[in-house]
Amino acid sequence: MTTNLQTQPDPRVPAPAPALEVRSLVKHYPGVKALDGVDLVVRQHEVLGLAGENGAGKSTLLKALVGLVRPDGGEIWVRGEKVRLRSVVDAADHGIGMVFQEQSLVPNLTAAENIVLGSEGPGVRRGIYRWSTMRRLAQEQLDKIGSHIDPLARTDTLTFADRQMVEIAKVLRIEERTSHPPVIILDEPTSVLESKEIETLFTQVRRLREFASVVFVSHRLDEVLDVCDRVAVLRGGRSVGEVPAADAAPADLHRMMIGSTGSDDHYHGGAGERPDEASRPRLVVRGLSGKSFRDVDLDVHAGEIVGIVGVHGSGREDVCRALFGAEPTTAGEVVLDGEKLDLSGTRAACAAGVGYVPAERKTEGMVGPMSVADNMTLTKQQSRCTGPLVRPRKQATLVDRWIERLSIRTPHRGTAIQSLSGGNQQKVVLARWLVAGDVRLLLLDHPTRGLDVGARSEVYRLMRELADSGVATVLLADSLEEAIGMSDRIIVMSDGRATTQVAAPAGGKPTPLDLVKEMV
Amino acid sequence: MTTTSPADADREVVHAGRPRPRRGISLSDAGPPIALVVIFGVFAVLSPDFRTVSNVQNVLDAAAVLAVVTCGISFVLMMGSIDLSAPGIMGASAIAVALLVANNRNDNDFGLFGVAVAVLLGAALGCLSGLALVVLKVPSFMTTLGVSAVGLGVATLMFAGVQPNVTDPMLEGWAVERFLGLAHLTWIAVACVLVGALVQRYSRLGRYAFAIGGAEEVLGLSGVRVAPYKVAVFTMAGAFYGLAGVLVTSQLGAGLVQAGRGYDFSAITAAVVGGTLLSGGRGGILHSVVGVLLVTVLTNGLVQVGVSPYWQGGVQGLIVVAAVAAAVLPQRRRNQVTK
Amino acid sequence: MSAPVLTTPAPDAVVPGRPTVGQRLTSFMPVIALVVLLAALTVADPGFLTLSSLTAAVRTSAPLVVLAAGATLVVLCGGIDLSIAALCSLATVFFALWLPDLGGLTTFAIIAATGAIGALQGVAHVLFRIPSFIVTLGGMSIFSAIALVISDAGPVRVVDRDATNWLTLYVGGVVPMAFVVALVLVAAVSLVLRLTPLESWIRATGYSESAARLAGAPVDRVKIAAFTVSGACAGLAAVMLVSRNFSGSPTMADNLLLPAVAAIVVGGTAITGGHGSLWRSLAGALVVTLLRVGLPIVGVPSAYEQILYGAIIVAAVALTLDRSKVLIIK
Amino acid sequence: TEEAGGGGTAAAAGACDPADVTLVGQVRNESNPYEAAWLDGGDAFAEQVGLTQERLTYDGDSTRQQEQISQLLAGDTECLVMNVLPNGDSDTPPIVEGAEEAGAYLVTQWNKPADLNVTDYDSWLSHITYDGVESGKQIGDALAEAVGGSGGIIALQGILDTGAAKDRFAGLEESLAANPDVELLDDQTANFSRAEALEVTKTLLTKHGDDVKGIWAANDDMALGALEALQQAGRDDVAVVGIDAVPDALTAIEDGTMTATVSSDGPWQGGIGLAIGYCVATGELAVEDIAAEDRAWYAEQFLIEQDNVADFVSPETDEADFACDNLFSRSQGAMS
Ligand SMILES: Nc1ncnc2c1ncn2[C@@H]1O[C@H](COP(=O)(O)OP(=O)(O)OP(=O)(O)O)[C@@H](O)[C@H]1O
Ligand SMILES: Nc1ncnc2c1ncn2[C@@H]1O[C@H](COP(=O)(O)OP(=O)(O)OP(=O)(O)O)[C@@H](O)[C@H]1O
Ligand SMILES: O[C@@H]1[C@@H](O)[C@H](O)OC[C@H]1O
Ligand SMILES: [Mg+2]
Ligand SMILES: [Mg+2]
Repeated sequence: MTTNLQTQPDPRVPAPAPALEVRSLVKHYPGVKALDGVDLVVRQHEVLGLAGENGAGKSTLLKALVGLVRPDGGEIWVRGEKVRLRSVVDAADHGIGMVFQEQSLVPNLTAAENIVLGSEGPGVRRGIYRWSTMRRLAQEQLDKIGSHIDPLARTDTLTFADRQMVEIAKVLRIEERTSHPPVIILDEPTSVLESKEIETLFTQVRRLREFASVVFVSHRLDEVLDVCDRVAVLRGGRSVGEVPAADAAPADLHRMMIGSTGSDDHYHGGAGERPDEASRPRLVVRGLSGKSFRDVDLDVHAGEIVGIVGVHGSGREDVCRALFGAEPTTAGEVVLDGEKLDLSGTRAACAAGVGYVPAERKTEGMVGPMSVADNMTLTKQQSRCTGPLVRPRKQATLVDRWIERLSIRTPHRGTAIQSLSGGNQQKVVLARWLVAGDVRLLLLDHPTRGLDVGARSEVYRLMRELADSGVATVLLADSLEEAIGMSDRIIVMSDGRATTQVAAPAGGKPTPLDLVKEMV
Repeated sequence: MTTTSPADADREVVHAGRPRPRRGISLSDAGPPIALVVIFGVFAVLSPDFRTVSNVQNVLDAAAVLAVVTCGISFVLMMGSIDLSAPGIMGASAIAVALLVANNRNDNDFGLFGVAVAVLLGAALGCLSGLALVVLKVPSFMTTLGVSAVGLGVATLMFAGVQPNVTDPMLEGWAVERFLGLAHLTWIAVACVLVGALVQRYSRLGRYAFAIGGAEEVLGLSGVRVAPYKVAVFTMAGAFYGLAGVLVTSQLGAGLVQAGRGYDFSAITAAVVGGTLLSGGRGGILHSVVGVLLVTVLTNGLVQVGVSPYWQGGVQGLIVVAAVAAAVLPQRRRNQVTK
Repeated sequence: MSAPVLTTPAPDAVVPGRPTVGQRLTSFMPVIALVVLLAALTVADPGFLTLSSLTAAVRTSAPLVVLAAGATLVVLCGGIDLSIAALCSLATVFFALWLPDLGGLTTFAIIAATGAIGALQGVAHVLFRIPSFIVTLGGMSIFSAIALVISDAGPVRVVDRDATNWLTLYVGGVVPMAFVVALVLVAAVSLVLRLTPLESWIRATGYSESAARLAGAPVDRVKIAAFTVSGACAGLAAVMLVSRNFSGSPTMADNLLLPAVAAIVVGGTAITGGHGSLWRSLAGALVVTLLRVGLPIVGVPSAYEQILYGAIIVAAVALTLDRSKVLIIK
Repeated sequence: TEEAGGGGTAAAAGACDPADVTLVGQVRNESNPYEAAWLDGGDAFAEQVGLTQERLTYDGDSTRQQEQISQLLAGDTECLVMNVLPNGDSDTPPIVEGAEEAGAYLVTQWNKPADLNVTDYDSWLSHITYDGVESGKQIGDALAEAVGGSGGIIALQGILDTGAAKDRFAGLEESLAANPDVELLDDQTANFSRAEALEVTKTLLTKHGDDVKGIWAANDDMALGALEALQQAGRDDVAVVGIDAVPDALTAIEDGTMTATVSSDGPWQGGIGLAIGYCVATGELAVEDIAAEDRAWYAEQFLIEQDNVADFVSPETDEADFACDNLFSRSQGAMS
């Protein structure tokens, strides 16, 4: 047993061993030092925030803490004891559990099974399921977070947000497993939640502090400062410092993250020239109906960013997909630049100059095992071909240029996109529509999901510049603030209908409250 | 700030699209049973011979072996793996059981114990496929194909050129004696289906097999070691094939190396027609049983209505494709992945 | 419309990612497996490694190579084509029946016809969203039935051998023409894939169909094309079979289905799609052929031959499959 | 481009040292009693001349048979003797041509296209088969008699794509013409397989019920499958006939559960093909000296019924049958 006094903040109190301590942790991947000697202390009964750019090594560090990544060097101490974590079970036995950045539930099992998965306890006796016990165990967890979902519902029939709740309920089972205060790790749990759900989550996090330690990762720095006691910052696989949350501002954190002052200004509206409202809109949608939306009208002018807001299930996502030909429509007409838009498939949409960035990056946005270059040029063949032939040199030059322009962190253009950090993956997916320079209408579904502050500003700037160059953009934003900040005009959708339209010019932005009123 | 509210008077809520928490089975599972009923009905109308009680018994008896094989293969398919080992495993267990119960080749008379050994042999061969899959990391397509060849080789060795004929009255009786109009063998198959369905619903093995098909990587993240379950599923499947080999031997009164010929593809077809996805994570024993009945009804019905033997295979293929198409068409989505 | 100009900080140095020695080695594994097998057979029977024996083996392998190469495209797209063997049998019958009327054009007519039939299956697959396993399983029985009926359930003799004679020649006195054709086919298709966007479309479709579709890749057309090529290859393989059997028969190639799929997998192509190549299938087909003909010829008794065959194909795949590309082995 | 491969000159009469002769027997598989017995017969002959037989099986796979043959012919073919069971009619021509080109001595059995003439070749010494039309008719007649000259029967055909299946069925049709009161209720294929015959028979029994008085099967394996089906259906009033005289069928005839079969003598077939080749290879017999009617001939066959079954229960091959001057003693005449 060692007690590491030097990390204790208050030498007067005889300090208990930290819940978790990491010393000079190192992890290499081909071409990348994901962790380059990270030090980190998680005290008992605290909420520790972890901040850092995309690819700074946050997820890698956290995965090492739950035994999923085997570090190449360094030490992990749990409650004053040096440990080697070989598996998730190992980590759970030491009281460490994690909610992963990418959702990790088994879709075809019930919520209850997912919650107890791997530690069914009395729910399974001698290999035989006891469904009622299982259900009770799950219900106990769900009650903790005040979720009302049916524990016996199949997980894939739940909404995204409910699934996230199931994940949190699941990790809370750690409490049942260990007599010590557990350490619960949340890797970007809020990036897909609505503000109401985020509030619920935060209530939980604060409750957890009573008996556990929490490590919390988010790219929303205000959120991090709100819920955490202390924030540690990673940069390039190293710890670069920590601050008490109480006396830090987002800008301070940001400075630590990137090593210089950055701007975190969403409010670019009005930076460029305003589109001529009187001119004919680039995109005209009239009476568009589909499975989950009805009679949607929508105009988007060249150079305009139109945000669509709505709660889960408002149907806005499907409207976007329908405009891209990825969702069938039953009625309505769509005209792009005076020509009827062919909604029969994604090919036709691409050919007409429509681009789409889906929200589910991992399954729909990118082809994981393929290279950054191939992912980037998958759509716009003309950008890498001469006639029908691919010109590797042409492709390389082009891809490298965009890697540089968007500061995509990748060892090489030939690296498989799946080994990039989430934020960098997103930039590649966005770049896909830009390489040919012929997009007229861009449909962005949560384009900044999982992006760090810097990357997000870059994406904002990019969107704005695209708009200024005449691209019409439809934005389904990550948050109301983002929608308000980026959009020139906002459409509110609810229950499959576009109910309200709110102008949001620079200088005349609505408040989130204005929109919420319309959304419910 | 300007606000325009096109408040619709006849505002109705559009429900589709919003996912509804659901338990258990859904309407989309109804396709195969409907197809079964329709095909049964068509044959019943076309052929008076088809709709007799004795023919229905015949269909059920004829479905027995395929049902047992399909019980095994369903668990494998649920995991998203595939299993082509039935012919080899059935051949090996068929010869083994014929040589272990009273027969014309040797003096053995182990009765039920012999049956158990044959089933265990099947399980052992199945276990071999599973081990090769998880230890060597070779796709099940190949490990089971390899194990099938191994099983046929083992069977040929035991066969040694002389047909082992079964004289054991118990084993012969399974195919001949009837209870409530159905052969004992058919009741054995019914029992297998029940056991299979219970395993699927109430055992960790069954649920994990289902989960492995749904999201194998997630099980790992939850600290579940999937390898033992995969091996167990292949072992269980092997045991079912072993039993199926015994049943074929009981029906034919002799141990044949070819006892399992063709059962691999028929069982996969039956399972898929019943709504079990080859990509895993959907379907199950009861689905597969519907598929087994559908395929058997087709085979029987085409003979009953007098379709030329030349055309039977083709017509059956066409109907299977049409049945699957009819079942999946209503669930078709734009961005659906079909492998 | 011009792309926006961004002013962003310079990125980290981009280092070229060369394939490591290990990666290079895995891509040669199919060839290594082939050489090891050949060596083992030679040890078992030193007489096996003669020029004429090798010549016969590659000649024998040609139809299998062609069948496997075509079906590899479908597998790369994430599907499977179970109809190749039955279609090939049907094509042998067509060939024998059409030859008297079409003469020298028969070969082209056959390849066109089987290509069209393959395309039809592809269309059924993408249009009705029926799994390729089922479409082609149905196709298999339908083609068998048609072949049985039009041939009157028997072989159809090919008397005029001029149309297929060229396939029985030897290039440079040693390399069988049929194998040269198979090689050219593999090379040509691989080259077309490599030089055009087709390769990335096919891989994207195989790895992640929905991502490919949402990226605007012509997923449906790519799949139909893959089935078309697969069908056409079945036709070409049929011509090769006719050239060495002097007849067409409704069941002639039926037993080549599992060997062809085995060839694809033994080559290290992932049965789940995305990863693999036609070259791998070529090596795989040679391995499978050596097993089929080599084991009995070097004197392995029939029962042990099957056991060895089973063990060796599993071992071969254990060697050839690049597991870094296929994370979950089903 | 030119031809490669071991091409030798046509071997009219061989001059091989008996010890240098390679004997190869090739059948579908060893998991079928009849074919296993065939290979054993080949072994027995080989032993008789102090050699061993190379046993090849191709698992009923036509392409694999061709592949094995061409691989075999790529080796040393000078004193190679092959006794081959071609999988189907269409598999014979390439085997014949390959052997001719390589100068290997070949005897084929059962399957050959009718218009392919053995006498056009030098290396293809002989083709032996049983008269399928005759056997089909014989058992057809026996069946007609067993059902008392009138009543319904069902027929189980062999693999549709084989000469044996077609000839035998043609024989049944002749028999039916001669027995006008016997009605063919249904004919289905069970592919020479016991298991398939079981299923098909069950279905046909429910379809035609008590109208079925007899079952005609194109081979014994299917007849045995049909017997199982009858037993399971509790029917003991149906006569069953088959072809091949496999041991189980003979037992069934002894027991009276089966009516008739026709002898096909596997062990003899396995020996005789090698014997012909061996005699020519060693120069004891010249191809020119084989009479034209012995180049493609029907082997002697017998209808086996309960009264004569005892004579066939333990078939033995007589070494004398394989003497070079007695090779064709079982001929019943040239193939028509
Ligand atoms: N499996 C892997 N193989 C190769 N490189 C990897 C792998 N996992 C992570 N990396 C690399 O390690 C670095 C750190 O990635 P990590 O996922 O830890 O970042 P992060 O801080 O969580 O980023 P984000 O905020 O985008 O989630 C990145 O450069 C990434 O490309
Ligand atoms: N037809 C459908 N069947 C099943 N799930 C659907 C269907 N349509 C939409 N969904 C799912 O329902 C959820 C809500 O979809 P919707 O497009 O209505 O939400 P949204 O308003 O875009 O919400 P978000 O804030 O998450 O973007 C999504 O997870 C979507 O995948
Ligand atoms: O049963 C035998 C069958 O297998 C073969 O094809 O031809 C002869 C038959 O007697
Ligand atoms: Mg991360
Ligand atoms: Mg959404």
